[in-house]
Amino acid sequence: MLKRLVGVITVKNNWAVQSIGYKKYLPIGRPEIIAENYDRWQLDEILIIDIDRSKLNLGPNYELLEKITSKRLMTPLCYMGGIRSSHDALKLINRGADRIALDSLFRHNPDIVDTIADTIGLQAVIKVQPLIVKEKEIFCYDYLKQTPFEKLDPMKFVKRNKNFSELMIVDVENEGVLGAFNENLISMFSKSNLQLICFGGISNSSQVKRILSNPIVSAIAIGNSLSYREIPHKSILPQTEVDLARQTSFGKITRGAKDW
Amino acid sequence: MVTQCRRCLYTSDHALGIVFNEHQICSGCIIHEEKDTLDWSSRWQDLQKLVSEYRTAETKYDCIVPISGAKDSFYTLHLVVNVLKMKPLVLAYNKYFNTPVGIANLARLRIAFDVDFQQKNVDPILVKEITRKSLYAHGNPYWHCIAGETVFPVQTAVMMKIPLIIWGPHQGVEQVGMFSHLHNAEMTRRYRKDHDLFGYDSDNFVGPFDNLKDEDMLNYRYPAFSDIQEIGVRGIYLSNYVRWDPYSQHLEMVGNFGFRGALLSRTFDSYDHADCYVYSNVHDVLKFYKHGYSKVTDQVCREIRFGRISRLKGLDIVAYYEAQQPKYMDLFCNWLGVDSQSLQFSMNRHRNGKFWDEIEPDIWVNKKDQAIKERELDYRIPEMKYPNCKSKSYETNEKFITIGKGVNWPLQLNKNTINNDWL
Amino acid sequence: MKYCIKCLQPDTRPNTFFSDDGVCPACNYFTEYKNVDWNERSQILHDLVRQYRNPSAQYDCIIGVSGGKDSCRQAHWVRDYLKLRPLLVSLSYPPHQLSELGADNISSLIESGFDVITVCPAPVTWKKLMKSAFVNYANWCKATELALFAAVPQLAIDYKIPVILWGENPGLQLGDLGTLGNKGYDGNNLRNMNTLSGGALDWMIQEGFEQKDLIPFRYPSEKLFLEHDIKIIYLGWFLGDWSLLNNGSISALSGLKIRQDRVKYTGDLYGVTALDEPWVTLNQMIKYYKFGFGRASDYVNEMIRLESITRSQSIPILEDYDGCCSAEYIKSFCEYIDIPISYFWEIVISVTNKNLFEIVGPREIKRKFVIGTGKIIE
Amino acid sequence: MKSKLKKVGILDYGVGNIASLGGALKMLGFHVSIGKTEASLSKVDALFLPGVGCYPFAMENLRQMKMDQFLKNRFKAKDLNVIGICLGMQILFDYSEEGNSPGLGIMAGQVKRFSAKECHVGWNIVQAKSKTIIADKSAYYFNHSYYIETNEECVLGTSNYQKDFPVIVKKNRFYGVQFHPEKSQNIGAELIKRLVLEE
Repeated sequence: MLKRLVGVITVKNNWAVQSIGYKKYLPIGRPEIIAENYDRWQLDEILIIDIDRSKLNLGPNYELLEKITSKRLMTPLCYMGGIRSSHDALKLINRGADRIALDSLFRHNPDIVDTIADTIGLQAVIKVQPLIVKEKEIFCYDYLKQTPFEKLDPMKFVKRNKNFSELMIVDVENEGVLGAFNENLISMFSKSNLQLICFGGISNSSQVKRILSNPIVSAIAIGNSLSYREIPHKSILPQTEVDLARQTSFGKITRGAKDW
Repeated sequence: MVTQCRRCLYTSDHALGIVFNEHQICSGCIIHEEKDTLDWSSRWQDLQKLVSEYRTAETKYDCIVPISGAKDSFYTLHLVVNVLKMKPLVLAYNKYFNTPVGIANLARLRIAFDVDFQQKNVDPILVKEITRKSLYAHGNPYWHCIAGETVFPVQTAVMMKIPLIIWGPHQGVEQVGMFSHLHNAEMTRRYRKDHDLFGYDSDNFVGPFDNLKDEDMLNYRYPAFSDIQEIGVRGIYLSNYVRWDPYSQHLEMVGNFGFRGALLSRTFDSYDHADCYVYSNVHDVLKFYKHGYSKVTDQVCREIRFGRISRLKGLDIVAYYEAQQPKYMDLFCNWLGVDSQSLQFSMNRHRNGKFWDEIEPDIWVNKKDQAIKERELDYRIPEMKYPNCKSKSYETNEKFITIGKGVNWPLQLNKNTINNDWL
Repeated sequence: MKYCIKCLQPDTRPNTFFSDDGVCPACNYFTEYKNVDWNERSQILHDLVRQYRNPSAQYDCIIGVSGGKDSCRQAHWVRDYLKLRPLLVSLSYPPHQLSELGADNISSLIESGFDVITVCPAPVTWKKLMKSAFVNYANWCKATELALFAAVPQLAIDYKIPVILWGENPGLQLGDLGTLGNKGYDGNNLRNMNTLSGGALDWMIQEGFEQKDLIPFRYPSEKLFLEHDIKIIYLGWFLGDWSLLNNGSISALSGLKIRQDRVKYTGDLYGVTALDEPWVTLNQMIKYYKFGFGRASDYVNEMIRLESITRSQSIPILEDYDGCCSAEYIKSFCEYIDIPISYFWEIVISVTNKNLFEIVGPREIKRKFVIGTGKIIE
Repeated sequence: MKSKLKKVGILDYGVGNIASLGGALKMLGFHVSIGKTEASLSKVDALFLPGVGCYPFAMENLRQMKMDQFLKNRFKAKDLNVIGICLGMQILFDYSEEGNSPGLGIMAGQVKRFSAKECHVGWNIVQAKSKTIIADKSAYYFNHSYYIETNEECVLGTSNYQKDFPVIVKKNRFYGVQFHPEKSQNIGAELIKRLVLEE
């Protein structure tokens, strides 16, 4: 399975923020400048998460997407936040998002998710499932009400006809905590042949190596810690021959200002 | 709707972006608490371990230290040279808005720490062109200073293959708690474009309607990531490893190394920007027009958090200093070659409707200050002393200094004071 | 001591040898200079410019400047006539040594539209090197001069600007034959110039200086020059009127400020040399006591060659002003490197050429030779 | 081939990332016009069929807009390069399992689903035949859950996911790419320029 690194940008009232444990936030900067930087770093994919939209039922943040696409980035872009209908999804795709991610819509009206998958194709849909450990049991977590709501049953994700391409599991407790992602969450899904994206507390290379060695994990997503250093992904993700085939421009000394 | 922090004076309009928790305390104040909770001796050991990788026995510089004629340059160099015992190459970008005090501090700093020093002087004709564009498009006369200051060290690091750059404070952490100190946030190109340059780096200065060409902006271009990766350039901030308290640090530097400040008109803090005619005047007024607050608010919030000023008193201090007229506007006009009335016109175009009402054409009123005008403002801060800053030494010059001597010894040589009987 | 028969240059300058007919290399160069085909040289120059122009880089060439007469002229000529994009490098003295005049001149050079890197070695180390050089060799700039020469090639290598433009070829103009390259303008063995003497730093290491403190003083090795394809070109070779006085007046007319103290205190007839610091005058005086010719000699010899003054008219000028240096400069120098003035004179006397000079008192040295003939009068 | 400022069209048939494809083309210096009708796309030198969506929905839109016939005419006329991206490539073929709906039939072959409904998402390497428009061993961004089976010799390059399958095809002046060049950064930009400028 192809492995990749997704750069996450969490947005709160139009500012990119560090999110720690889904409740504490620190300001980082302008989302469009961070997206432009991820593109310049040539990350594999960019995921924008606007966390106010669903809470305030405002629908997708089209102005935010417009600010980002106006930078004319050539990196795959995925949007999450406030999507309520297939109309929203199609409009996002037209406005420059390549894929969309959903959480509460899967729970409240799965049939709307079916229509979305029909119009933009299930490969463009990611299901997001925040998880939390309580008394050694893993629960699904409702980030709107900030409480766990049901015990995790991995088989439940595959019983219904499939209307998403990848499942992003989020370790709520360890989000924003360096190198703390709870890898037991992955093994829960080992028999479900889903394609997993892991997010929340991933920041160092040994951790990434272990997680990506799981056959069902197709991607790791990193948010906060990508802002701590310059080109951090170069030390987190080992260079594969795919990177060489992508003609990334890194790793050679240029002749001077005119080549910068 | 604007929220204001309950502990300091910052509002949700802060230029760097700010977040409030459920008790309406801003992220800056929350992260500031770490200054009294972290174990700073173990932080210092982390720093020593980090820099030890870069301290070489070879005849090479161990690191690069960017400085200016004021801000935290003295204390940063004190830590790097005297305490960490490293051999730095010290770099500065010539802002051209230099005051006599700034030039004197630069000279004194080179001597006090006995450091090899290099300064970048970009063609001033081009610098004025860039200043006109940044004033016109962004209401900011200071773009070239910040752009140059933050890129020249990185360019030099890449060209001279000196991987480690040591900066003083991380402004994002100190003002709005952008990162925890424990995140050990490092220098990034994104932070520079996003916050130092408010979203506009050198590429955004060259457009179909501008008279600047690509070639003109080469001095401000950030090195390519391939260079940075190949040489392993990284910039660290001492404020992540040391309990950063600029006011007490400045007092220490005045005492030990003769750092000098200057009385400024729009702020009580005479140390931070004593080296620049423009930062606390033209630039400060424009910051007030665009963001609704001036540098004095940043400094008051800092001192509130350190407990030297009460929040209530802070309101009076800000109200008083924000209303003071800027000085040396004529010097800036002469330098740029513009008339002061015309400058004021182009500055007014950047008044932000959120904070300013244009009650009549070209007559502006600040929404905030109607209520404060009547009562007497208690803005004096007797308990905060600022030794070693005389305003007179600040005004001896009638134009910006490009390069200055910095020390007045030997005074009489070269002037025609030696028995010049040739007439 | 023998004088050149054409000018008043004695044969005591190191590394210089008179021709059989008793003419100094500078005069020979000057006579041969008269029938130079300047069109041919300007053709060579334009070929070089076309070859070395480097549009794919930020700068075409790099020039060492002090803000003085030579560099001010060079910088403007390279930019405005040759239409090259130069990066200027200015080695700046420590604050106490830099003169107000020097600061003003480098400022106006920058303000006339140049990118300039000012390189300032650590001031305290610089002062210690000055003292050590003066005490050991009675020549305070023996160490610090290395930084003047090393700054440009160091930056040329780091900034990847292979073409270095230099003013005068010491070999041709001043008679320092060690630097004569194969072509008149090729400066790549500038390293053999007397003051650089191969760029060795060993005497400083013996004096206890650390390698890491001497980084700005290390002249890049021949290997580095080849590795980075560094080329030094003397512009003086192409500028037919390149001289002390001509450069002085050209630069004066483009904003250069000159010295206001008189020749009685500096030995500098018109005050257009050594603008950026006060103590080169001192060194010129010591050069006079060592070799019998000082700053005033350089002036008059050039004026003799330019035929604006005759050899005999120059003799009284040298008798009055060669080797002059105001007591103020000596006082401030001693104060700066912290030695008693008496010790200063001890050192000067120790290096004074006793055949040419007589030690009259603890601080008084009298010339014994006749200027123009070199005859010694006891 | 002289690369004067080429005019490039994007067919808007209600499906596909118009904005990001248009943005990429503008950044590469092309003049871009987005249109739904033959008239609005008449004077272009190359035409892109974007492709994020599902097969039946796309084909239905094409038929209603009568642009299916327009494309077949262009295929016969060979008067411009037409480049189908992802879904835009798949509709050039005969038939797709997705909603078992017929395609344009310009190239022989059918579209099938990856087993276990897996999706081929991420960067993968292309094994290209020599001396074709695409560099061998170059990598691009993929994001699809259906692939093409054809034995026509129109295949210029293949990639491997569960099995080898065609990722770039060419017949007359019609091209199809299964990956998203407009989202493949440096190497994608180069390929787009060649696809447009190829005579």
